Amino acid sequence: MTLKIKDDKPFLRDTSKMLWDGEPAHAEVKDMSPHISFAQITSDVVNSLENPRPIYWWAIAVCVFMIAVGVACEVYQYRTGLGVSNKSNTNVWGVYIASFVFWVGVSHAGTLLSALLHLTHSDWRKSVFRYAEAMTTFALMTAGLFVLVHLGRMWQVYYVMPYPNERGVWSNFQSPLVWDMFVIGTYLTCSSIFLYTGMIPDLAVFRDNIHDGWRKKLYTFLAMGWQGTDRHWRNFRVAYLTLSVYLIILAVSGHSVVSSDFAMSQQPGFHITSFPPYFVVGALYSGNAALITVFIVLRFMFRYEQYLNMDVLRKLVRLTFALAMIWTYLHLIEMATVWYGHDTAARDQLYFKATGAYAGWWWLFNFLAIVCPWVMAFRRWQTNLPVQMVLSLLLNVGMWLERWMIVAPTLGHSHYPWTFDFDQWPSFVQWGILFASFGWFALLILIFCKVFPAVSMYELKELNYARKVEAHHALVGEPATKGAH
Amino acid sequence: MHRIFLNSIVLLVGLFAATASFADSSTAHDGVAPSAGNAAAAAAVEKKGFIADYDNIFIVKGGPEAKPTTEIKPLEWNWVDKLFYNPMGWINSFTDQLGPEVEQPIEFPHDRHAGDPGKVNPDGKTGDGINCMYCHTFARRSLTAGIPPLRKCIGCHQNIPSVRDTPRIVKLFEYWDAGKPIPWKKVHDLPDYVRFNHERHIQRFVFKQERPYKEVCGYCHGDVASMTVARRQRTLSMGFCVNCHKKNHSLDSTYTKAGHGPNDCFMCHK
Amino acid sequence: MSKRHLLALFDSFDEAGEAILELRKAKFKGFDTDHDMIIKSPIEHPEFERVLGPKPVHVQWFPLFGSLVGCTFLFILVSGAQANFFEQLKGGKPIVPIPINLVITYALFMLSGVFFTVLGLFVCAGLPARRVPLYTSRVLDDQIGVLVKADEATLPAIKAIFTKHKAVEFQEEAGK
Amino acid sequence: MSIANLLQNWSRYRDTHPYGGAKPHMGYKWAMAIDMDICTGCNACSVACYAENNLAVVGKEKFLNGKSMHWLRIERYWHDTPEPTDPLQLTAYTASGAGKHFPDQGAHFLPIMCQHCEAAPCETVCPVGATNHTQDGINSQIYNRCVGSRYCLVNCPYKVRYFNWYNYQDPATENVWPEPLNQQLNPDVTVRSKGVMEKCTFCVQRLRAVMVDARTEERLVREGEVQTACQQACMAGAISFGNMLNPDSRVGKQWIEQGVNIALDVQSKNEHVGDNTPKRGYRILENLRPYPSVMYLEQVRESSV
Repeated sequence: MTLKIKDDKPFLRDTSKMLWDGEPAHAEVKDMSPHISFAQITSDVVNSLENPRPIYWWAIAVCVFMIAVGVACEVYQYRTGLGVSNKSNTNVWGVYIASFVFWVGVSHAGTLLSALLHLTHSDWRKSVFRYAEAMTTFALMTAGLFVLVHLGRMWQVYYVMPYPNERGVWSNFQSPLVWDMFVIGTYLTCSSIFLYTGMIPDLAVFRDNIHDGWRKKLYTFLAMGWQGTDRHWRNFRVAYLTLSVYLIILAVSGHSVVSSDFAMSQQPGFHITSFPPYFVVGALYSGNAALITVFIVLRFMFRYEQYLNMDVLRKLVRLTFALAMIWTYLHLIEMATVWYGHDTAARDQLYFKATGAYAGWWWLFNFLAIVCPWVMAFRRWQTNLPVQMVLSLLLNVGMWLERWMIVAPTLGHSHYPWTFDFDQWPSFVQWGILFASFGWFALLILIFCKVFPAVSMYELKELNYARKVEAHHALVGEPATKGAH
Repeated sequence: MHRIFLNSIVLLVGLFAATASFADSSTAHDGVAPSAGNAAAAAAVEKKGFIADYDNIFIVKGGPEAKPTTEIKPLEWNWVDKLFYNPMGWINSFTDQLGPEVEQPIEFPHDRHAGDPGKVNPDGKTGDGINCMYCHTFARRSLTAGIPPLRKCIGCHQNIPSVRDTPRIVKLFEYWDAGKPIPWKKVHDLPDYVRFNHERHIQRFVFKQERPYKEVCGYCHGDVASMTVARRQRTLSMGFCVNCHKKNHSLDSTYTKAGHGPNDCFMCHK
Repeated sequence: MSKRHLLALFDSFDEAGEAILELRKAKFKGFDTDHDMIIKSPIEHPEFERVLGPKPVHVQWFPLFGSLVGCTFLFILVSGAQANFFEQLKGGKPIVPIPINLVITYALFMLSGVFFTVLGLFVCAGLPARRVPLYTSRVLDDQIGVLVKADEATLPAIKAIFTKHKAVEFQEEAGK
Repeated sequence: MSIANLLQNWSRYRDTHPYGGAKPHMGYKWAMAIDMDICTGCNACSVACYAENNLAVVGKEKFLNGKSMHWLRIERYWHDTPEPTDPLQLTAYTASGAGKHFPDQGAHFLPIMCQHCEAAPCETVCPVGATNHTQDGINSQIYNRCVGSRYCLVNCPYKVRYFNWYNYQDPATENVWPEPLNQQLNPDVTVRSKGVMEKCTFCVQRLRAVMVDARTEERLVREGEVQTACQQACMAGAISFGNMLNPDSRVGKQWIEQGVNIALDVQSKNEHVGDNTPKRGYRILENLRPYPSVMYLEQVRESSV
């Protein structure tokens, strides 16, 4: 690559120094440094397949242990009955459904970054969107597991699917759960396709750079003979754009339909009109917080400090803060409509949340999800890795509690006085399976990042080229024009 | 002398039991409170006379002479059902739907008893043309068709000395002398959680629509009159039931009630 | 006259673009720039569109077709299933509830659209593709490759143009 | 068949909502009326339901944990009306037992079971269509179709559905019917396994038995021909059950007498102020518009006499 920049010195890669210090806040760090060459991007990403830090293997071990705990709990629950999870006839849903909503929520950030910001030409997304998109797929897979775990007879889950059967019986298309099955299934399929399609050029690079082993065969198969010709790129651009448009609609409709599981029921506390936007924004919020967590982990684990850099983190944190504020507004609005509404049952329900058996958790969730994100408003904390790590985890705990507070106290205080006195504390089985879900999700992410390009090489090169053109124009003194599209 | 006396008493008891089992046909089901309605119901039963009396058991309505026998046809499939809505049922209709061969304690020759009198069976004998409901008496008035009690077999075979020494009849009398029921195996074993009602099907198709009983029973059980040991001929799956229930079985053109079978899950599953 | 392939590798997008422009202007006999020239690059570079001439993209018609056909098909199928499923008696609700079916139809609108988009990509871009005769992994790394197919006689002239525009490397197909 | 169904009038296969619309319930509309003035809260109905419908007796620990399986439960509400300021009403107030402590305090009993709503909230949300409305107005629950998503229970305003948290018939884990006790199980009713939802069926096994007989005899079921188990066990006769469309039926007469119309969510009887005849009939949570099929008759309080 001919760099039209005079001082073309190699970028310093003192990763140990960069690890936790971050870069000084005053430095004018761009989302992509023009000093990196195309070949270096390729070699960095290809090398990430081979030598992650040792902590990677420890993380894998921890994940496997977490999954083992959950599998043990699930086997116990499967053999004995759902009763061991300690739910009751009033509090029938509990942690599983809350976690289902949580994981579907986490999936939304990936779509926001990869699809919505792709349409708006937000170039800073280019280093983070690939693993975010992978998070979408894996979070949906985790959410799907919770559906199975939640069902009383999971071995007959295929009854929900409308397939031409011998019995002449169909699933009930009027049920929001069937809409869920349709929309979440579509979302999972489409996001996997989107992830794969976006990865084809990078898989071709892997195919060319790895010369033996099962990976060579895998990449050769998956790259589908991509050679980067003008015909490939031209059609790829349009197809990718179309896919991202579909994905945005799908993400919005996806969580709206999940919210209709609640909003379509007659249960006071569920039966709220503003649930769809509330859920969608809550999903983006918690998903972005999870994105920050994974950002920091991957940056360290796979030595992606140059690509997942502080400027990108700052933008990510600002985005999360904005979403948190929108979510706060919707949360307050939701309570206000109940407060000023005529539905006494719903109002009692709100009182119960704030003062009843779950009051402590409710206030904790309000603190974590509403007050904590304000830390993100301060510039000095925006690029502080330890602070952001802890904060993003806290926000995720808060948003998980939010889902749990939608499910558990609401069912514990219904229309009918008979339901009032039961408050069920989930047993170790529920907690064990929830614990395992994080291990399962993390394991999938870790394996993905080791096998597939966790950052998008070709988009990084485009960004890099644009920054080079900018730097060149800045040097030469010409007016800066847009380099890459 | 002693033996003949004893046997005649047994025959009398058997006949009485058989008659009594017809007489109490209008007994209300368990759990139903006795009420004034039941007497009226019984009277209505008498007046209608749709339950055959014992003398005319061989020529109950729906016997071979009632209407010309129509063929037992498989389900009719239209192309939409074949393509979209029940392709599996359609595919199953091609495959072998025979159930497993059930080994019975005594190889009961259905063809000898129920077969056509004019037709020679593989064993060289003709059938007797006995109505199915002569032995399976419960079919017309309860959920289950019922296996005849041992006394019913003895009741006839007591008086048929010509076959008294054949191995199967010897075995039959062994059970009788030991005072034990014959442990028949179930052939048409429906899936659990479903309760097929013989009564309504027999009442409607044999007694109301006056179809030949061979066609009605044979729709699900196959041509039992040509088998020795009965064997399941149809899948008897839910699709088999549902497809038939969707069809229109109007009694006649003036019959205004729904012509199809009940479409209510609670009818069979409860 | 037999045709042969030539692959020239460039370091700079600008140089490669100028080389292509000059090739188009030169108008060699038996060398159609619209069909016999393929650009290979590590990133998508829209500036090439200008020098390559009009190359229409048809991918977008696939999802349009797919979405419409998919959702119509599903709506009919679901409505038919509901009408056929006469065991289902929902208190007070119509057998074929239009607004509810629209929710499901909407999901299939997008699913079939996405499937057809990928199908369109594969059809239009010619994937999965075989390796073309001349290929180097560097075109996916950091170099721009211009692959031309021309008569043996014209190849030296084309090569001269490439050399003029600072092509760093050439690969030539062996003569037949 | 399917294309024809699409083109034909679909209402041929179903009833209009709610009861009383253009199409009758094929001759049947099963309904119930419970007179709480007669109810003594003796729990005999609940016990009879256990015996008839193979309900699992889960034991004290699970019961307190909210895993009870009683299809019919007697709810007890203490009389806690505030003390009247008018001294004239004080006598009646004291007599009712209000304001006193446990043994003397007046209690109200409310037997509650599945209300068999005409527009049941549980039906529309079941993903597999395991709960449906039958043509004779019963809310059916098909155990072998149920996958146990428990959405129906979430959407039930009365919370009268009960989930099988354990396999109560499994000798290995929860043996509710040990060896000789399994002989008392009702063969006409499925013994439910783990992971399915269950609820009151209006003793459908009894209903279907008499309906089959009646159909054979080409007539409708007569009043008094069938009783539910709870009705049968109620010594005071507080529960009346029957075919509402039958002009002879006690339950139909009671509904008309009390001015409760099954098709309305706000009863017109409440608007006729001038009417002096005391009307006690009401339905629980009528304002949510599930159109329940069970009417309750208010307890006559001494204070109001």
